[in-house]
Amino acid sequence: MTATSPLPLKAKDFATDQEVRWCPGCGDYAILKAVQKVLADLGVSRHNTVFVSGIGCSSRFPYYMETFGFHSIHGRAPAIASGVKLTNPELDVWVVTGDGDGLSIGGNHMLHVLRRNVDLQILLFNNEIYGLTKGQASPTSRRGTRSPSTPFGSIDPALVPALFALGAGARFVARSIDTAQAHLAETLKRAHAHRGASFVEIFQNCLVFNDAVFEGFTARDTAADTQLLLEHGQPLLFGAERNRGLRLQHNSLTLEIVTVGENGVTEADVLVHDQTNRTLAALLAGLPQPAFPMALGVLYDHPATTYHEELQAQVARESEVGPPDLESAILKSNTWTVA
Amino acid sequence: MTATSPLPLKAKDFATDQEVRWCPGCGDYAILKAVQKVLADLGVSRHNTVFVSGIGCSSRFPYYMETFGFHSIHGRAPAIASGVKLTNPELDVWVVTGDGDGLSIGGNHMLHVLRRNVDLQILLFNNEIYGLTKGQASPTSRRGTRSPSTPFGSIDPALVPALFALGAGARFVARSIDTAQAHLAETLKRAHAHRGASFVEIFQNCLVFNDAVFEGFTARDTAADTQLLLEHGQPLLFGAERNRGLRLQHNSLTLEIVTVGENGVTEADVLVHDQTNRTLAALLAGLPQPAFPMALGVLYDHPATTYHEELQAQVARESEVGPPDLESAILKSNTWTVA
Amino acid sequence: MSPPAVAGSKVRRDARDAIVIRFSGDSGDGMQLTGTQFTMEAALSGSDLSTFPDYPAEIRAPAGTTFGVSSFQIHFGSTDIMTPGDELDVLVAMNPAALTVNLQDVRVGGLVVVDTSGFTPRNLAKAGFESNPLESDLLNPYQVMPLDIATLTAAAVADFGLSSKEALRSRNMWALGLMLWMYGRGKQATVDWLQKKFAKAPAIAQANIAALNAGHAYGETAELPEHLSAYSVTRADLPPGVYRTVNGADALAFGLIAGARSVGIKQLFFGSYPITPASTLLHALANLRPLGVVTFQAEDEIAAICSAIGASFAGALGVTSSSGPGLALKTEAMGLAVSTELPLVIVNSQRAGPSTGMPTKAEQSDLFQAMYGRNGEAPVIVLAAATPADCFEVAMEAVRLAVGHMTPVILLSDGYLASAAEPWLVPDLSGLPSGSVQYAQPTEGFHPFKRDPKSLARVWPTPGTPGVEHRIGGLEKSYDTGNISYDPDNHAKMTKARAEKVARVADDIPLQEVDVGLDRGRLLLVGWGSTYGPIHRAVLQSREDEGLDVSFIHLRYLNPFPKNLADLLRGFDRILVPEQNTGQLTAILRSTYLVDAQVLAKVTGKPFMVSEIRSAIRATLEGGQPS
Amino acid sequence: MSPPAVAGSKVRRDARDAIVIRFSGDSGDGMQLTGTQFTMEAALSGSDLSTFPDYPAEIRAPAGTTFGVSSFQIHFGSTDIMTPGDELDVLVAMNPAALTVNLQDVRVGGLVVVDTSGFTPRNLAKAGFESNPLESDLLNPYQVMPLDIATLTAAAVADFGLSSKEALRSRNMWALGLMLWMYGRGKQATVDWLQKKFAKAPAIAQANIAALNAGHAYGETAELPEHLSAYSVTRADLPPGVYRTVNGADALAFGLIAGARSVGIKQLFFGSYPITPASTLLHALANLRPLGVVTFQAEDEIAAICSAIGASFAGALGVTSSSGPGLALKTEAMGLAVSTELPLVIVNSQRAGPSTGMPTKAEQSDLFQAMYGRNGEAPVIVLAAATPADCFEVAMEAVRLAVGHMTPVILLSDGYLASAAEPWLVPDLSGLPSGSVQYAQPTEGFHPFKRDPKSLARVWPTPGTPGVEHRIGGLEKSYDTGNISYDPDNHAKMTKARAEKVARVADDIPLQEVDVGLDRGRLLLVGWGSTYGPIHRAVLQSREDEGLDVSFIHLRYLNPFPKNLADLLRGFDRILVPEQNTGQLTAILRSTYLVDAQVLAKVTGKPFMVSEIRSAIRATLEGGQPS
Ligand SMILES: Cc1ncc(C[n+]2csc(CCOP(=O)(O)OP(=O)(O)O)c2C)c(N)n1
Ligand SMILES: Cc1ncc(C[n+]2csc(CCOP(=O)(O)OP(=O)(O)O)c2C)c(N)n1
Ligand code: SF4
Ligand code: SF4
Ligand SMILES: [Mg+2]
Ligand SMILES: [Mg+2]
Repeated sequence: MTATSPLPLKAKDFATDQEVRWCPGCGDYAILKAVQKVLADLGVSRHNTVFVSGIGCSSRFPYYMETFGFHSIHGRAPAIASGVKLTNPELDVWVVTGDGDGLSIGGNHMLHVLRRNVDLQILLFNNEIYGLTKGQASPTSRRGTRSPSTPFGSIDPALVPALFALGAGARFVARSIDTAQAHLAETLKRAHAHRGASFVEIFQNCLVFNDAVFEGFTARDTAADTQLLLEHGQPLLFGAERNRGLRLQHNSLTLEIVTVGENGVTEADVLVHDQTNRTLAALLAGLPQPAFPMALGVLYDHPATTYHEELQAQVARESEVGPPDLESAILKSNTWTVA
Repeated sequence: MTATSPLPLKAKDFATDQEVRWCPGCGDYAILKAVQKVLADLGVSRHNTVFVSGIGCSSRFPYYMETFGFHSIHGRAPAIASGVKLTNPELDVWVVTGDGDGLSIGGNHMLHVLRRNVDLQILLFNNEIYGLTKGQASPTSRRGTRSPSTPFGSIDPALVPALFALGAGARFVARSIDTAQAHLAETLKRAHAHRGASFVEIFQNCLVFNDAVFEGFTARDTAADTQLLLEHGQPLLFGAERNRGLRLQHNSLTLEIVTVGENGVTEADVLVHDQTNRTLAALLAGLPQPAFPMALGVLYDHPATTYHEELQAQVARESEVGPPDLESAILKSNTWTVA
Repeated sequence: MSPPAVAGSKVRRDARDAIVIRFSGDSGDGMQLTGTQFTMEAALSGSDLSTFPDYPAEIRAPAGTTFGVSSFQIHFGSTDIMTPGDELDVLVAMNPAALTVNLQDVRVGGLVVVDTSGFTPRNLAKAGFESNPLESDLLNPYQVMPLDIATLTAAAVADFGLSSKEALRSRNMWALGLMLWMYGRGKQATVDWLQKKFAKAPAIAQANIAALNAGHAYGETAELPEHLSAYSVTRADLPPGVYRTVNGADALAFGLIAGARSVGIKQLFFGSYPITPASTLLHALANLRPLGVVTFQAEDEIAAICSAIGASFAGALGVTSSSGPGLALKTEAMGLAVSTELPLVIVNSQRAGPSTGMPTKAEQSDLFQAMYGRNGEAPVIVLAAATPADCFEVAMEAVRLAVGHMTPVILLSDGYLASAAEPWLVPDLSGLPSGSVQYAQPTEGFHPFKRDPKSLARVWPTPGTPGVEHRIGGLEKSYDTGNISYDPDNHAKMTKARAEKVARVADDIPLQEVDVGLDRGRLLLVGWGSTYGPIHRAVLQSREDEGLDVSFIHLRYLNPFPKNLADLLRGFDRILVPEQNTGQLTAILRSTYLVDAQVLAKVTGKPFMVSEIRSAIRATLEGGQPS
Repeated sequence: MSPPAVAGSKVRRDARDAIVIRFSGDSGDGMQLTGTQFTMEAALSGSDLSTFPDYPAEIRAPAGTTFGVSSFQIHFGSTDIMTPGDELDVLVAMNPAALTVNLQDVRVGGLVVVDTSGFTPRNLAKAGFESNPLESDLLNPYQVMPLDIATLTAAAVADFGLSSKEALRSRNMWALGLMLWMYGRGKQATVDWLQKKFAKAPAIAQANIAALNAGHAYGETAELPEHLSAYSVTRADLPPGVYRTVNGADALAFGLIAGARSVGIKQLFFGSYPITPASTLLHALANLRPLGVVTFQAEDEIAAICSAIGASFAGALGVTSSSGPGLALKTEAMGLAVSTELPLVIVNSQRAGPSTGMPTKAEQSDLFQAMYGRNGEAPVIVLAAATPADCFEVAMEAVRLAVGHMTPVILLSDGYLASAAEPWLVPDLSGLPSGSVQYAQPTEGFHPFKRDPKSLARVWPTPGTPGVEHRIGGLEKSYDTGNISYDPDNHAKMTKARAEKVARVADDIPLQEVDVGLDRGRLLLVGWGSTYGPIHRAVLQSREDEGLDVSFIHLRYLNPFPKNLADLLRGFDRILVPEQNTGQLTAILRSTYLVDAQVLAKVTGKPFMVSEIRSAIRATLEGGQPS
């Protein structure tokens, strides 16, 4: 997973010669930029890096990365990426998927790749809509979303990707925003550093079919009040003056917003972020919107042995007891000789 | 959903003339018995009751129920059941599935049927193994399970069905045990009473391929210490003397076992079960085993409008604005007359 | 019919029988809208017509690129218009990329209208031009009308206080106005439509209308060269009645609802998952829910078909719809529907494959999948629609056969049919049959696989009906009781019953008619699906213009085939099957009837041209005796 | 060869060429074990053999029921044994249900050994007997040996302190002992096996051995009637070498590994999801992981094939395996493998369909699905294995072709092949080719769809190799650069290239040989897959015993066909295709070669009997000239 190229690569070295075919202004551009920069910063090599995607606007991503890439079929990227990683664990494998690709048709593969803890970076571009097929509601679309397939408003409740991932057993769950370049880059680096499946939800604006749907917490002028930027070991504070915080209501096991310095509240009352606590992660993932700020950054990071590590260890053990070669496997039992 | 038959039906009225084809001693028999009894107790009619299943030992269930039944294909029961329910919301629709059927191949449908909150009772017979295909490891098999497909032990972490269901947005999550007839019957009645998707995990012993895997908490002699029987509004107490309880560690947001009357612990320190609190439900669902008792009963019951209710309401609204009949829909636009 | 007078126009108009125009520009230039509005105006002025929208896979490809070109072709006139036209009489090119992509399709002497405003060095480079083609010989074979439409539009909308970007958006309306003038079509419908569409943004509505009017006025007043004068296009001789334009997706939606109504089923359950080009049917039906339709956008194609199967089990008419990759995912569940013998309509809007292929291009390459793409012996009925309007009838037929024979029906459409439009004589719905479906009632010896002795269709018992409680599933069941059975002979009997049931549908469908020509002769063309138009015209022209001995039959019923098909095929020396695949129907005809059918394959993702088929007819007839 | 002496036996033995025994009892009675051990002993004593295990779908069906009957048939002897045998010489029936299910298959005069202990009124009723058949005329046509095996066993194991239930479990070993004695086979291998298997429960091991010995001794010492005396079965005339018995699943596992090795691929990646009867391959490979195999039990069939595709992309040999319903789910991803032109082996262990069908019964009804079951034009190589041992070679061949031609290969097996066993002359692995696969290296003008000019196979660049970074996917790509392309002519060219690439595989496979008979004549039988044995025998016997003019070819290569197939087919007046489906290969031959091939269909879930095929041969030859 280290660069073998003689020169450290720059962000632009990760760009291909293919014309980028997203709508002008699409949030995907910003994410592409961030990823190329992150790879350069990490000093990885092109030939040991693989991007695997499904189908959707977001899933065109691999075409624009001068690495190995597989633009596969709708929803199946986690399964394909698993095959890649288990075949060659030296590779740095990234999955790029959308809210439809990764959570609608591909929900089951997402579930199981997280459960198995295959060492992949999974970037879910959540624009709460099906972009490529022209704007139908997706599983993350808010109830009431009007779309060509739901002209009178969608009626199903939206899935919360981070809650789903935690329920699936994910050991790394994070969130960022397409245009928040620094935060996004930092979050991607954290995902890369995590051994095992890293699930990163990136709020991505689809300006054609779902413009400004994240405006509530992405608008720059109100960001301080609407974003809760998580840092391990730091109190859960937000607001322009960083004086608003989250406090645990012990009896009801819920969080409430308090203001430090008001009603006798001190910073000690504010919950401290513990990225290894799944219960806290779930509370933060599920903070009701827009009453609470949107929790961004690393919600959960609690590594465990990865699937390929387990596999390698096991095969090493098996090799001591198993057949040494094909011949002896074949001749192991039920044999006789005809002279 | 009420009986229209002249006489109240008995449990045996829900049995078919088909020979039951499970292994003698399989936990499925006990569940069958409990379900037949519950239907009789509820006074429902046979003709308004439908059982839909996938494929697996458990999924043979519908053949033994003298109601309508659909033994479908592997993993797809939630989707088929959704079609049944949305076509005729008067029907009382039950889904029977296994840990492989419902959580491996069928995980995505399970996810979305829970998210949509389609009004079904979903019974997941969890025997932590693939029974019908002769004993391979399933997604709920514990790590290290030796099976024909994992002769050296499975290496993937087990999914916790209740945590998964909560992450999917389920509004009713419960657990019971095949042989715990009274508890199981009560739990099924609660599931039936809940409007919306009810997810019930039933620990079911597969005596051929995974015998006694639940013995840790199902053995009668130790049950008092190994089972935490949940009741809404009641403290989380267990033990033969009901003096052991769960207390919240506020700082770490985790649960610990305390003994009432020891070290100054009083019953007031013990957390009270609140079936409408998802965070608590997740904590209970994920109690580490065997250090903690197994939480049984209704973990979460927090109703919301169901999918068909939303649908019916919406169609009623649409009917006021939409085309009154096919003719006017066709002639709504782009027409001209040739004389 | 005499050419209609154009109110108030001083212009002398040459008469034409039919004209092919293609509007082409960037995806963002509104070409689909422009084409659709021209279609509407042409239809309202009494033309027969056929359209062909062609747009990129990208939602909004980068401006100015060749892959971002979006086009809309319309063929309109007096004669039986059955294809969007082989060659263009007029190309409207809004930028250099549109010019380079489309020029080859313009007939020599045809008209090329160019918006010169887009011919910047940057755009020229993007389109691959090294120098400005307007200044080269490239356009010599054509009549060229270079116009700075951007500036003309800007002037026309100057009063409405729009940003220059917004103002530019009306360029398409200016071009539309000019074309409407040139072919003597009205523009009121477009004015009305703009007013409705931009009701909430009156400035935009006004600007668009002004641009439209300006383009129209330009034609009327500018001193256009004599040879670029206006034309009149003869009215089509259409039977009287109420017409509308309809595309395949809308026609399918109406047909499915009409079909359910005419067999007496109250509810249509449509389970689907979006996919190009099938989604338009989902969209169409989603707007028709008050008419007894439940549309359910499932999590994937498998859940989509399974929800529809569940609905059919519960007594609704289950329908599902997708394109090739989605159909592939549904195959396991189709087998379940075959095994449980439930009615189900499966619509496949085919697109170019394999795999993701070219999602916005049409192909007929899923016929094999429809016929054979399931595990085990799992026969289903297969139908195909020939034209957008035909989608209505085929959809009704699919419903009738699915319910009448208790079996899945696959209805093959394609990306071309789904979005192409044609005038449709709205049928008198009161004249449709009004059947009433027979759900099973408790009877002596009831079991769920009791069959109608004639059709072999099984009974349809539905949950909610007391006394017909039963269990079904995908395991083999006893012919005599419906219970699970692993008996060897029973399996053979059931396999045969399922096959025979579908085979007997042949008794319930019309005999095959000869579409053009005689029922015996030297050469027969056999078609299916959306190739109807070009084959029909080609055969007609080959007979009329060249006097060739060639006939044409077009198959709506692909499984089972009409009973007289064998006889028809045997009446010809040679059989040629134009298909947008490499020979799928051809193979089926060969194996079924042991006739030496040969394929005329086209797998470019584009519809056949009439001329291609005519050449093939000639070549085949010159090719000597069949071997 | 002379009959082998049975050590220490005083019994005179009549000689026989071949014998068919079926062990049959409750699923819990251990019949599969009994049969497997008998097979082993027969093989060790030098017999050729063929087996047919047949068990219920239920894991443990309720005791005593007919649907719970589990059987194991073995045909062994000196002649070329190619089928499990049409008729039984011996039936060992452990309970009334086994008797009722199997009696019809015993030849008149055959021996029926019955454990009378199970003939209780309750069991008789469960088996559908109104009275005890042992006391009726039912068994008159047979020789009957009623034995209270339960009591005999109980006596034999009395010393080991087992519960009576445990003791009863050894009944099968008693019966096995008797049969081994009767046919002069050894029993040491079974003794060894029991000792190993029950190493942790010595009492059980001892009891089983005692039961085995007791059954054997019973034959030796009991005063059996003269006509039930022991037989000797001539040794088979097998070529010298090391043998083992092998079933299809094991042979496939070995063949895949050998295949990867012989093309020089280090890692085999096997992505699968359990399904009957395919799971046995997963189990076999899971035990061979130290040999460079990764077995990955995926969450479903789609993930299984996709993980294998990912592995192939990364340079491993991706393999996936399933049965019909699982194959149906894989079809979309197969299209991706076709489009990305990656090597992939897809094993399908066919079972009776449609849908779930009869999971434990074999059928050949997925040929259409293999050939045509994908969206778009998506050709793949299709191979079929003929016998359990042939699975080894076909698996190697599948790997060779997949890698050599960069394409998915579907290998058709079935439930019968997967579990049936036969003696296998273990090949000399050192004699296998040891190729070394060529992964692409950076070269001038490298692109991922650069093709070998001869085979049209594309290059195989793998992640980890600097300089060959590239992107692939399911969209259409340019023939010349590998980048996405929607160009119409390019799509036609690529469609053709993919088809041509598979067609050219015909240059890389052997010509078709005639298996039995001449290369021209009155009647040709064409077979494929597991029907090999019965067709081969039937044709041989028809020629030898009846002097009929009939030949036989058996196809391993179903797509593309061997180049000389057309010629071979044309050499015969009539063509008959025995298939365990309703005519799938028949249809393909008809459309490909326009020959009037006719199907001999069998869809009972049971293998063909030699006699059925012989009758069909006779009927066809008597049926006059072909039309
Ligand atoms: C099997 C299959 N089903 C459906 C589609 C059509 N399809 C392509 S992308 C897509 C959804 C895209 O949504 P998302 O994953 O959110 O990506 P976005 O375009 O929003 O980035 C769908 C339904 C397909 N290509 N294949
Ligand atoms: C498409 C498909 N894949 C695989 C199978 C094989 N199969 C049948 S049941 C089953 C798993 C059963 O496990 P579970 O759902 O836990 O049910 P149990 O038998 O344990 O009750 C599998 C893999 C199938 N029938 N269909
Ligand atoms: S449709 Fe939306 S998501 Fe897709 S490229 Fe355009 S802006 Fe981006
Ligand atoms: S295999 Fe297991 S789950 Fe299946 S019937 Fe037998 S005991 Fe029950
Ligand atoms: Mg999206
Ligand atoms: Mg299970």
